[in-house]
Amino acid sequence: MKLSSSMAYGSSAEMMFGFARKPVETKQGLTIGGGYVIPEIVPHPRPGSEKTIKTLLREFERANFDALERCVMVGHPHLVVENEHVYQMTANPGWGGEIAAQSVRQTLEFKDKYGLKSAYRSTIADIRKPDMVNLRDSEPTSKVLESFNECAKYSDIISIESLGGKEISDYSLIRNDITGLLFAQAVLGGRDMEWLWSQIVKIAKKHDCIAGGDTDCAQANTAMFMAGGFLSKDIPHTLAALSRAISAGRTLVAYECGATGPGKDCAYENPVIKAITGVPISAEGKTSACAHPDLCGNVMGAVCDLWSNEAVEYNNMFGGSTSAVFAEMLGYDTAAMNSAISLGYQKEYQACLVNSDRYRGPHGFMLCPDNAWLIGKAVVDNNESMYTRARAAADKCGKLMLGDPLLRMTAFEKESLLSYMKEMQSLPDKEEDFIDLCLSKYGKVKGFKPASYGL
Amino acid sequence: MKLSSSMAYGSSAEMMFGFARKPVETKQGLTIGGGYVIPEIVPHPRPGSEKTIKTLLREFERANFDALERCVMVGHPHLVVENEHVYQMTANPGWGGEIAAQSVRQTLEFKDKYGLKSAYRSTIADIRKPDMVNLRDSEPTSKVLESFNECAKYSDIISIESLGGKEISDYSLIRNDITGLLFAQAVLGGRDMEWLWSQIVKIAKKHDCIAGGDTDCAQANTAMFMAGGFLSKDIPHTLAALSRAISAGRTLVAYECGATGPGKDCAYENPVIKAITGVPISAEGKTSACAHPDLCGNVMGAVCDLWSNEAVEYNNMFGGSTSAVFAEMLGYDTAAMNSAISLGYQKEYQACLVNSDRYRGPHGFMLCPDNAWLIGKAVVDNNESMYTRARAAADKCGKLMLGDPLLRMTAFEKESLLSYMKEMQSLPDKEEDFIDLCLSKYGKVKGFKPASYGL
Amino acid sequence: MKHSPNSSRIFTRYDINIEVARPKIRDISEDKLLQKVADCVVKGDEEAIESAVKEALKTRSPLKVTNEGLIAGMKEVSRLWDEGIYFLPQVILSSDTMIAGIDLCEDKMGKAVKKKPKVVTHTAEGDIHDIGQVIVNALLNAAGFDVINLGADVPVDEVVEACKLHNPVMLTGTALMTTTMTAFPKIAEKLKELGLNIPFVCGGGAVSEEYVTSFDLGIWGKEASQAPGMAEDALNGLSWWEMRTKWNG
Amino acid sequence: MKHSPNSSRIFTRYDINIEVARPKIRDISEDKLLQKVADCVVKGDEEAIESAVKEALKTRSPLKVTNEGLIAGMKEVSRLWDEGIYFLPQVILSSDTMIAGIDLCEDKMGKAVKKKPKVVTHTAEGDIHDIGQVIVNALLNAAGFDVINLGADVPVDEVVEACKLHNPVMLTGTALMTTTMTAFPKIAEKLKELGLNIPFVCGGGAVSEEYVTSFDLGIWGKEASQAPGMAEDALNGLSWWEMRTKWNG
Ligand code: B12
Ligand code: B12
Repeated sequence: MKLSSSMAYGSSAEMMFGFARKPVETKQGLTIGGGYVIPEIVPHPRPGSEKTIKTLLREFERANFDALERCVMVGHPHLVVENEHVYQMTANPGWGGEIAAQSVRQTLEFKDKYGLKSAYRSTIADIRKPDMVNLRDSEPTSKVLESFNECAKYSDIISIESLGGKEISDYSLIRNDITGLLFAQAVLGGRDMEWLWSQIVKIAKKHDCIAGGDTDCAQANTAMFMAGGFLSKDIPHTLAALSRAISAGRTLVAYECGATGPGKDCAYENPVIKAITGVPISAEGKTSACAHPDLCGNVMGAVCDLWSNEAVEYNNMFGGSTSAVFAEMLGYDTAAMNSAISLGYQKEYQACLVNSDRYRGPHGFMLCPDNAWLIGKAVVDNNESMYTRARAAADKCGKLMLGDPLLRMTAFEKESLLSYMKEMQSLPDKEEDFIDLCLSKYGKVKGFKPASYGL
Repeated sequence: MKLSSSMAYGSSAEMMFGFARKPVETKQGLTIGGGYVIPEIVPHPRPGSEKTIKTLLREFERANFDALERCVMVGHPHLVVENEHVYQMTANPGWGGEIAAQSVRQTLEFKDKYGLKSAYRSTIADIRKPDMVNLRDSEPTSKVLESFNECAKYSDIISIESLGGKEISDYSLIRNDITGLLFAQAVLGGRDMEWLWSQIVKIAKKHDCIAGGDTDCAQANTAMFMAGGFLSKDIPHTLAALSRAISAGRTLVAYECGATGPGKDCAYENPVIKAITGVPISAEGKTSACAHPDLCGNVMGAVCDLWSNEAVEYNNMFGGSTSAVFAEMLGYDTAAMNSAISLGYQKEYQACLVNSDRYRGPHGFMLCPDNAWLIGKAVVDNNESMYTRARAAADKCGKLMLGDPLLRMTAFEKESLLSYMKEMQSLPDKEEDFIDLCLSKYGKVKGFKPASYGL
Repeated sequence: MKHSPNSSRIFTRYDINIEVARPKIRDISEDKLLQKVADCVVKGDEEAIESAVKEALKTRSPLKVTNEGLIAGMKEVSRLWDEGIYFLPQVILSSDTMIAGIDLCEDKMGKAVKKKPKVVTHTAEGDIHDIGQVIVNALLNAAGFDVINLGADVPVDEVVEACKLHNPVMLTGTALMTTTMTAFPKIAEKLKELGLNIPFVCGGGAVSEEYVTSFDLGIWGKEASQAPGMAEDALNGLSWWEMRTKWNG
Repeated sequence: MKHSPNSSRIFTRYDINIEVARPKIRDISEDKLLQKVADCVVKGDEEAIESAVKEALKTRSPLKVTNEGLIAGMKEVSRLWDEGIYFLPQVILSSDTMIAGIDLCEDKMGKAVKKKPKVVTHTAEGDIHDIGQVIVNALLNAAGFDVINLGADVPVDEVVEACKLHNPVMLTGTALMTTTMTAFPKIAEKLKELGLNIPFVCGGGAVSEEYVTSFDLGIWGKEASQAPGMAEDALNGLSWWEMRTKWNG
């Protein structure tokens, strides 16, 4: 696999929500990244409904129907419906397939009856627990691949949030250990992605389905979630920001294997991915508050192509089910963006989104298009190995944060950041040497099996 | 009482979100309408919690705390917390008072501990059922006034959504009867408002509290809700739009009695009110999808000063309680608007909001600042009586809708609108004559008591 | 303010996409006088119905005017509503008109027209949101049922008493607030204690299928337009359980 | 892109508003060698602890090094965490360091240091979200409890078996998914059947106070930092009911 060596955009000024260098077309004729932003709704089944395929089918039938119907009620022109698998849907690959078949039927019904254009994404659950199974050779592994096969038969888009490296990142994250994160995300995660995604892309091709992409949920998202808001004392935001910079190189592997986007949203690395690859991306921000708080609610809209709520449990609100309510809100968010495009005000609108969060915290800062582009540039300029590009990205991210006096940090955040920077400097330059170092440092972490990564 | 005779703004081009001609200052120093938009969160207690004052106190304690805390977590600089009374809180005026006292204490704690600026609004429930009691002289009436007194002791702002005229508007709405709506909303509603609001304003003055304002929830909001989305067959959207135009004159009475704003949001008449009076307004749109769908999710932000979710039941989501989640989302909506102001892009941003919904349907259309201003102008230019100004507003609204070919209507909608216009033309010019006509036409409607309105 | 030249990515006017052709109202009777009566009903013309009915009653029996004019006209209205051509106010006005006409016929007969069995309707205790119920009433009336309308904010015991008194084929409840819908299981409980296994259709914004199907007798009503069909089922002897299986799930 | 000159209406940096003064770390022992041991713990310096402890053990008893160096250092860490000065990784690293030090002392003594009673911790069956549990483990360890860590995705019966075997003063459970937290009442039920009325503290993102207080034995844990205080209560003989009254409601 060749590591990316160039940027899709000459500068961040060329990047805009709704526009991707390499748009992707769905079966019903939605062009993702083709000049407009599309809402992506993700309902989650209620507890209990996972017990049988019958109850799950019914639950998703309602949740997806409500979202589609609400779009017709309020006049939203398009929608992507994403269903993330719960454990049972991947553990029984037929289940995920049946649900995909039903859901695609629903989207077609709305097309025929009202003219609503929509698409369906299946996100397979990564049920390979790295600390318990061999990622490449286990019962869960074959279930995951089988699930992709079943879902690709029907779905417009297939995706996963793969877990490679999680056993080490879990360990490192709560130990302030940037070396461990580099190893977990870039070296282990990257290798697992390569192994997995080359197969996913083949499956997608076979069924004429779109290989959407991955996101570093297990690591960068976990880091951001733990860094939390201004009251959390779990981990420094600066560490989480570096973890996100590192994740870009990992997630990039999906596209290097042939995935075309739209990428998945939850680890927020996608602005960097878009800068490098030009594929359309899904992003989430304020309207995913139903799933978790974040400090970059608006800026995440700056270059998105799909706009997602991450996940909302199917439940009733005064205004209808959560699935309907969040589809309506996402649709209005995108309607304003698409108005901006239509009026020629997209630059001004983007500036408002960016300025809302640029200095709210490290995440909002590094995800501004200009900074995201620069981090992407560090990735492609240091493409000797998955390790080197990740370290360069983290280093660039740290320098950017330290270099802008308007980005204020608490003493603790800043001190932590300085110590990560120092630690990174002390690391070997070559991937082989780094791997040797890490195998000896993390060899004894509970559940870590180098063989899972071909090491 | 003198009926308004002039506009606060020379034209709609002067109207902007965050800016009101007559800003209002709260105890903690928030300036509503003073150059920035503030989120207004409205959590609603769960079923069961209304049983005792103890459980209600606990429920609101949590819900309000979660919203305040979330603002601190994600960095939102300001918040208005509104609690709408459930029946029990007004029926036992001490309850509403105790809850107000506790809530204001909470806002102060967040001010002291973190520097978050917030304010608290109590909205008293109008428990006077027009078809069962004399609005001016009954046990429920004294409870309502007592509740105002109790809450004004603590709250920053007091409000109500008063019900005068509802018995006739309920009857008329489902009978396509524009005459009945004019009578119910303008003549009856207006008279009840005058009686009620002159007292509320006195109570507010006594306690140095802000008399916020009213909204025609019982009539214009009911109409819009029933007109629903594009699939509803309950009542024509054009009728609902006229009902909203009519409501402006009704709601205006609060300010004519001395209320200062911020007005309440749920009947969406506030853009017209702001055009006439210059008081700051609360508005709701896409982020109140939790309470009901609407066809004007973005345009409602165009001239708002507070941005509200109308009502969300307190429940858990993956990302925290609904109260926290919606406070976060509202706060991001307003952060983008405030960025626009700070960048000098507010006009462009406003244009994006307006263009999202201008031709989505009759409501979005008539609530665009230009149209809202013109409807307001019809109100002040025809101020001989509450009736004449309401009829003029409805007539103006109808003409605007018929006059803009870009506003498409179904044949049924258009036909209905033409018939309302014809009917309005046939009505008497003088209020006395109109009242005579209506007393004979609606005298026998179940529960209608002219004496309740001093007729 | 600048206006957007193209809105196709911003919103879609589905209402216009799905607009149905102009309502073609069917002829109801070959008898001119009865056709005129039916016409008034279909148009919801409460002012004209009096003369039309009086005219017809001169030469036709009250029963014939009722069945072949008024009720036949209302059947056409139901069809137009079911097909999405008529809107609610049209149904309400037609129903008002039909009732006015029937009053005249009953005067003439000196006794009440035989209706379908009774249905008791109410809005829950503490709840004044009765528009849903008003719609249900109109549609049941239009379908010929004898509607016992208890109104809004009706105490649990009053609902139970009304059921004892009228022994309806069906009971309906409407609640728009999560804090008031709790009256429904209480009513169902008391009815069961009395051995009155009346199908109890509960609807209204706050009320979910899960909630209603969690207590005996309960059947969830999503749309007011289902009410007549449900009442027909009850009339045909379906038990609450069979009705639930048919309408919910 | 234009940048906003003033952000005071856009966001507030509360983290900076409430930033506390530089941590003043207290001296722990007048004994230089023990102070050095404690220092390593406070700093979470796992590399330096070995030599510090070995040095101290030359002249001080293992018990003294443990109690007045390692555990005393960890107490200071708990204080810094409680006061919002220390962040989680600092606590984890200190806890790792303390454990490494205790291992050395135990080697020297030839037997285990006496700890506080046992607490069993687990993450629910089907759930691999164990970070919350990892934090709980670290804090309980830090407070001197004997933590029996069952790990993540632990079947109901395995949890019950571990309670039978270890008879802990407290059991904890973590669940992040609404679909997995249903294991908790099952565990509680089985424990009660066995007459094991162990306070069962349940926490994790999905888990609400209402849910946990709806079954016997259950006490809701909001923050991992409550775990040591709760374990102390259990150790002092508070029943699950008394603990629930104290910590929830
Ligand atoms: C109109 C309205 C009012 C009007 C009511 C006028 C009236 N005569 O009904 C007024 C202004 C008076 C009002 C008052 C209040 N309201 Co109100 N109101 C509404 C609103 C906007 C629309 C409700 C409505 O009429 N819908 C249209 C009808 C047709 O729908 P429906 O009844 O659900 O019926 C449909 C189906 O459910 C079904 N159906 C219904 N019944 C049946 C029965 C059968 C047999 C079948 C088959 C089907 C069926 O058929 C219909 C469709 O075909 C809702 C908003 C919302 N999101 O629901 C709030 C809402 C219901 N109100 C609310 C509140 C809080 C109040 C007040 C307490 C406000 C206050 N603080 O004073 C008071 C309550 C007073 C009281 N004690 O009841 C909340 C309730 C929150 C909660 N706890 O659940 C809501 C949800 C608003 C919100 N988002 O916060 N309200
Ligand atoms: C990190 C994370 C992951 C990581 C987990 C890594 C790990 N080792 O734990 C990975 C990526 C592996 C993951 C996987 C999945 N995840 Co996940 N994940 C999260 C995320 C982002 C953060 C969770 C977290 O670690 N929080 C930080 C810890 C510290 O919080 P905590 O455990 O709640 O603990 C705090 C308190 O609760 C308390 N506490 C906890 N336990 C105890 C015990 C005691 C005694 C006490 C006193 C206190 C206490 O103390 C802590 C604070 O001090 C959440 C998002 C969210 N909104 O929660 C989603 C989330 C939990 N995941 C979710 C989902 C759906 C999944 C997947 C199914 C995704 C998929 N489709 O594959 C899989 C699940 C696999 C499985 N079978 O478990 C959903 C769950 C939805 C639901 N049904 O409830 C969430 C809510 C995301 C979302 N918004 O949709 N996830």
